[in-house]
Amino acid sequence: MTPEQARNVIDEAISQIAPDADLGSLAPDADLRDALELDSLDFLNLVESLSQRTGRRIDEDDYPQLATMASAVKFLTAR
Amino acid sequence: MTVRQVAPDPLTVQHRHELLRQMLFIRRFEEKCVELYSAGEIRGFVHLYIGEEAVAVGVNESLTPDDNIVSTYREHGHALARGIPVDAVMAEMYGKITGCSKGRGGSMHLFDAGRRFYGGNAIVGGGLPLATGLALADKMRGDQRVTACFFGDGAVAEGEFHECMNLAALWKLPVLFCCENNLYAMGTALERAQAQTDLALRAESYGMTAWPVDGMDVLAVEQAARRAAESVRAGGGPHFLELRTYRFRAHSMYDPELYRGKAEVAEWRERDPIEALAGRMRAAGELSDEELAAIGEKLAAQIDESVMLARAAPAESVDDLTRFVYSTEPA
Amino acid sequence: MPALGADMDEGTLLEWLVKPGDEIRKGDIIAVVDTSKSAIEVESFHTGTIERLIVGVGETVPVGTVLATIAEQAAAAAPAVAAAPAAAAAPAGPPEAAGPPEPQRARKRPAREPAARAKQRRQPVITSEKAQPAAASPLVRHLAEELRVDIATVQGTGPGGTITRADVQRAAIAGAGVAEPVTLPPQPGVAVTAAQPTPARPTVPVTARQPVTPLARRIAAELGIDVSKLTGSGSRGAVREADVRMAATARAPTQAPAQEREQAMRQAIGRLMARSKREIPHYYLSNTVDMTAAMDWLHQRNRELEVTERLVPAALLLKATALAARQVPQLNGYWEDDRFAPGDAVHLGVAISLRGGGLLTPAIHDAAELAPGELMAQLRDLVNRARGGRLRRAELTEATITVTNLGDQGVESVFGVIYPPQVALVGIGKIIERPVAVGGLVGARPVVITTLSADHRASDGYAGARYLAAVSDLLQRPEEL
Amino acid sequence: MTAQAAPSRRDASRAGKSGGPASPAGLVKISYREAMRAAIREALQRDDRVFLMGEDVGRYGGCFAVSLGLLEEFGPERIRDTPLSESAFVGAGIGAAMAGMRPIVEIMTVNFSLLALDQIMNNAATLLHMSGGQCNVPLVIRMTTGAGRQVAAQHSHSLEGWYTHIPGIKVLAPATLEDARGMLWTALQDPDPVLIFEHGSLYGMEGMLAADAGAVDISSAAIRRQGKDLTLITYGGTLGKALSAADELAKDGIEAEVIDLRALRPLDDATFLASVGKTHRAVIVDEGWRSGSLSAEITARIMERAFYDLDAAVERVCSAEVPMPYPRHLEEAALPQIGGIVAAARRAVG
Repeated sequence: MTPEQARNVIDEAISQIAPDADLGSLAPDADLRDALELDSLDFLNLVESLSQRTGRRIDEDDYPQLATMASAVKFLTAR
Repeated sequence: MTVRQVAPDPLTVQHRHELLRQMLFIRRFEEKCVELYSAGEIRGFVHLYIGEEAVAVGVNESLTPDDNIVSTYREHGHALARGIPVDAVMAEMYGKITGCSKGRGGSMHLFDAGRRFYGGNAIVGGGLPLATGLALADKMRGDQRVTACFFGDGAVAEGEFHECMNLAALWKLPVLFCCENNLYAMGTALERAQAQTDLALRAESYGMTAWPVDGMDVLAVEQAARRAAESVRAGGGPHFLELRTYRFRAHSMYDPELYRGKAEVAEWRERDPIEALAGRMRAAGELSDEELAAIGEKLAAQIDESVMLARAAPAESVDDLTRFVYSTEPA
Repeated sequence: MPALGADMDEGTLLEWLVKPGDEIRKGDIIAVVDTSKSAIEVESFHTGTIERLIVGVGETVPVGTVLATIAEQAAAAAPAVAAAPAAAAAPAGPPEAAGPPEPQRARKRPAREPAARAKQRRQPVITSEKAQPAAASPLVRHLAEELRVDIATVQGTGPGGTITRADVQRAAIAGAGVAEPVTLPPQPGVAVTAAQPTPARPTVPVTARQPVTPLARRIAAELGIDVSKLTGSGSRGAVREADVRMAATARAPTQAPAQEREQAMRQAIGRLMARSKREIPHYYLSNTVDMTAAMDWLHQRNRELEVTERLVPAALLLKATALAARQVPQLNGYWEDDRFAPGDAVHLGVAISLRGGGLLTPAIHDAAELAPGELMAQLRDLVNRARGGRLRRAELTEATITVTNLGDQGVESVFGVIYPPQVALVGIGKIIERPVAVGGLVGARPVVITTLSADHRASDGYAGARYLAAVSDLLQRPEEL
Repeated sequence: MTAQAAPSRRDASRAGKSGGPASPAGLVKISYREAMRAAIREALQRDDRVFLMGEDVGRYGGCFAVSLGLLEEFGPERIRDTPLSESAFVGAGIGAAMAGMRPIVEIMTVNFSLLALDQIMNNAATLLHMSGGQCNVPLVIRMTTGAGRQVAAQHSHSLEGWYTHIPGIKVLAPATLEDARGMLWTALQDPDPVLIFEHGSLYGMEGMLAADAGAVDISSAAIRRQGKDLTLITYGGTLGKALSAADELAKDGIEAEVIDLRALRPLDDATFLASVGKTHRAVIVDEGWRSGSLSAEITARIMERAFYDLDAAVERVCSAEVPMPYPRHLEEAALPQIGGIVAAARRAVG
């Protein structure tokens, strides 16, 4: 999976959970939860959506790597 | 022409004792019904047979267990003479599930398919077409069976009487029409309901053998019924017996009885069928007062026991309300 | 009193034919009873001697009442049955008009009760002992009844002292012997005439009710559409399914702008919070809870679970708060008309913030009964539906205690405002690492600050403290939640 | 009174050669009358307890020629002409059934059944219950019903609704060739009394029927035409008119689902309730008078159990509440017609 594809997958997942989120102005290293006001349930929905879209299992131990957009892209392309 | 019983006396003493016992049994049962009805323990409409016992007992002697009986709402005597256990009849009066109709029919709708007792019927004349049909089935299958159909003088005024007499005669059906002419259709005397009051004569006009019979003499009734039943069984077509009898009590439990005088009732009481037979047996040395008393006590005890059983018996569960509306419960 | 017919429920004793001490045999006639049909002789079913006559002549008593007692000699164990009438009816007293024969002739009539036979309420037979009642024709009796005049007090001026219409009218006007206040027409003094003007029927103000078909009503409820604002295209202008669906699709773009909706919600929350502060004497408690056991158990569980089944810490916290509410019922219920009404179960209100702003607190029913997994599923469903505007009315109104989980927004401790008429609000802060001394050794351990706002009218600090302690204790054994 | 051949009504089966023995798996052209006759003949052949009884069913061949030829084939013992004594011969049918026979009693028309109503209601329908389950009455009563032949008021009644009021009996309305051919045998196996109403206008209806057509079920309704916009519920003589109305509505793109009740008691309401759940609109066509009619009962059940599926009031097309007039133009005005059904459907669809 290329970084470009990863980015699209993440954008889609986020817009599904927070349709009003302004992805354009999101800094790559900004903490997703704070910037997008995601509570723990939103974040769980995000993880679920990402693992559905990529078909890969994401465990709780991987959560820290999804903290920012940049780290999330790296995580998805690394595997 | 009234059939008189003729000597020599072919019936054994033992048989006459049995006739007496059966009539007394019906009398005591009906008297107990009066008592229970007044106490409010049995309800609805109850029509008593007191005074007509000779008809039920006499006619039943002419039938076999395989013959059919269709009765009316004045049916306790017919049911007991036919052999339906007194416990089952009494339980039915109490509307209990141990009744011969599971408590659902009551006094006017006693049924016992096993004994081919195809019920009382609360519609005057309602049973005549059923009897005609039962006989039709037997005739079509060639079964040597007699269908005895009881009805009162009131039914003679119903269209169904005319239709069934004609149909039975037309198709020569094995029906023994037993008309219990007790002179009153509830409050209407026969002469105020029928232009022609000789009912046997009326019956003959349909082309069937018809005899008037002294309905207060059980031996006369038995003899006439035997001759008629044998002729019917032998394919002689339907026969009609006009059994001239009298009810000593009201049409049903109580009514003003303003339609008849007390003198008339007293006059007919003189010919009480039980006293008539008992008197003849006493005169012939066949019956002692002690024997009569003993029979009475035994019957009274049997009836009291049936009351106890009926009181204690369970009622049908309300959950079964819709059972037997159709043979198979609708899906 | 014997039952003498299927439709008889009472009878009047006309005559005793025996007196105490008389010897009687079964079948003897001992009395005469009057029914709605005729006078009938009463027969005894027992042989014995009359002890006492209980019911007197002229008395009307229900069927089954004991008329007299008989000392029995005969051993007959017949049930103690009241005397019963004999066969023939003796016409005692004035010959009765031939009452309608009891309709036993069941031709064309079902075996049940005879058809509605006019129940003639007959006058009791007049005998020497009873006082002569004032003679008044039924018409006059009727008028007296209508004008509420007590006929017994009216002086009859007719022939032989009979009471005439005029007598009754005079009594009504003069008010003499008027049984109760008569609402006569306003013009006093005007002769009371039979043809009173019937008061005009009040015309019910009929609002033009908008007809809506049942299907339309059902779908409108599901889509949260207010049908009263729609114009119907159906027959007689009825709102139909199509109208509702059109309004639903049209709602998104042209629906009231978000600010307007959010502003309306703001007002609603504001009013509620103001009332809470005004009426409820809040007291506040807080407690730090060691979450080590809970978090370890959670991580271990989540490792085995698919993402769709995974639990968030909130699930355990909510379950603990619900179980604790069951253990301390004074905090679970409502304060209404000055007294505390305990909730029938723990319906846990969960404060859910909406993305565009605003707050809803739907309830999870019987939260104490749910396993964490179920609670988690219901929580996710509730949150998704809350944010989609598809909550059911019942869910929004039946919470018995509410918990607010603002810790998610990074706040350490929350002292919330109680939602009337509830009597408690539980706050849950953020789970954070804190240096904690355990057995003398200090280590970094995950902790959370739980707070309680409670209504001092319904409970005291002691109950509140026991509640928070229960929450903490429950969280030390997560596997039992 | 003679039966006029009704205009040939569409029939679901395909074309085939007419009359005579059909090719084994093939179809045979047959009339409703002949289908019912074949059913009676089959029953008489297969079960010697079966016999036919009624006015002029033998030598005359049946008032509507249904039993033509059966007397010659089965003899006077099993094809019994009766005197004009409805109460006696219907009661005799009940008695014979109680004794174990399987009678088919033909009452010439529903109009004369009123003379036997006491036997049907107080004996046939009631004996089993009153006797605590001892007396079964395995009887079939057939009667012609309905109007449309200018025979005026006393010969034109549609009283199926009365009989559907009585617990203890079953009521059928065969409207197609399959049902005319197949309902009788199933009814004869039923231990309880079954009434079969044959609409007078159907006797002459012709169409194709499977040569080996046999017994059919007598407890469920049938969907004669699929549709999604409204549900047309009817039975017996008005099925043809309902199908024609559906054709006319289809021209305007309105797809009507036509339900033939087949069994009027017990009523298979599940089928029409499911249909109303889909179409949200119902029109009932019932030749009875509207007050207290079968259509009233169906409307009540829809209101009770499909209320929230209704997007329009239930419409009913019934006979005018008048004694049936003799002149043709008045009779047609009084009876439910295709135009009336279409208008009601348009009101429902709106």
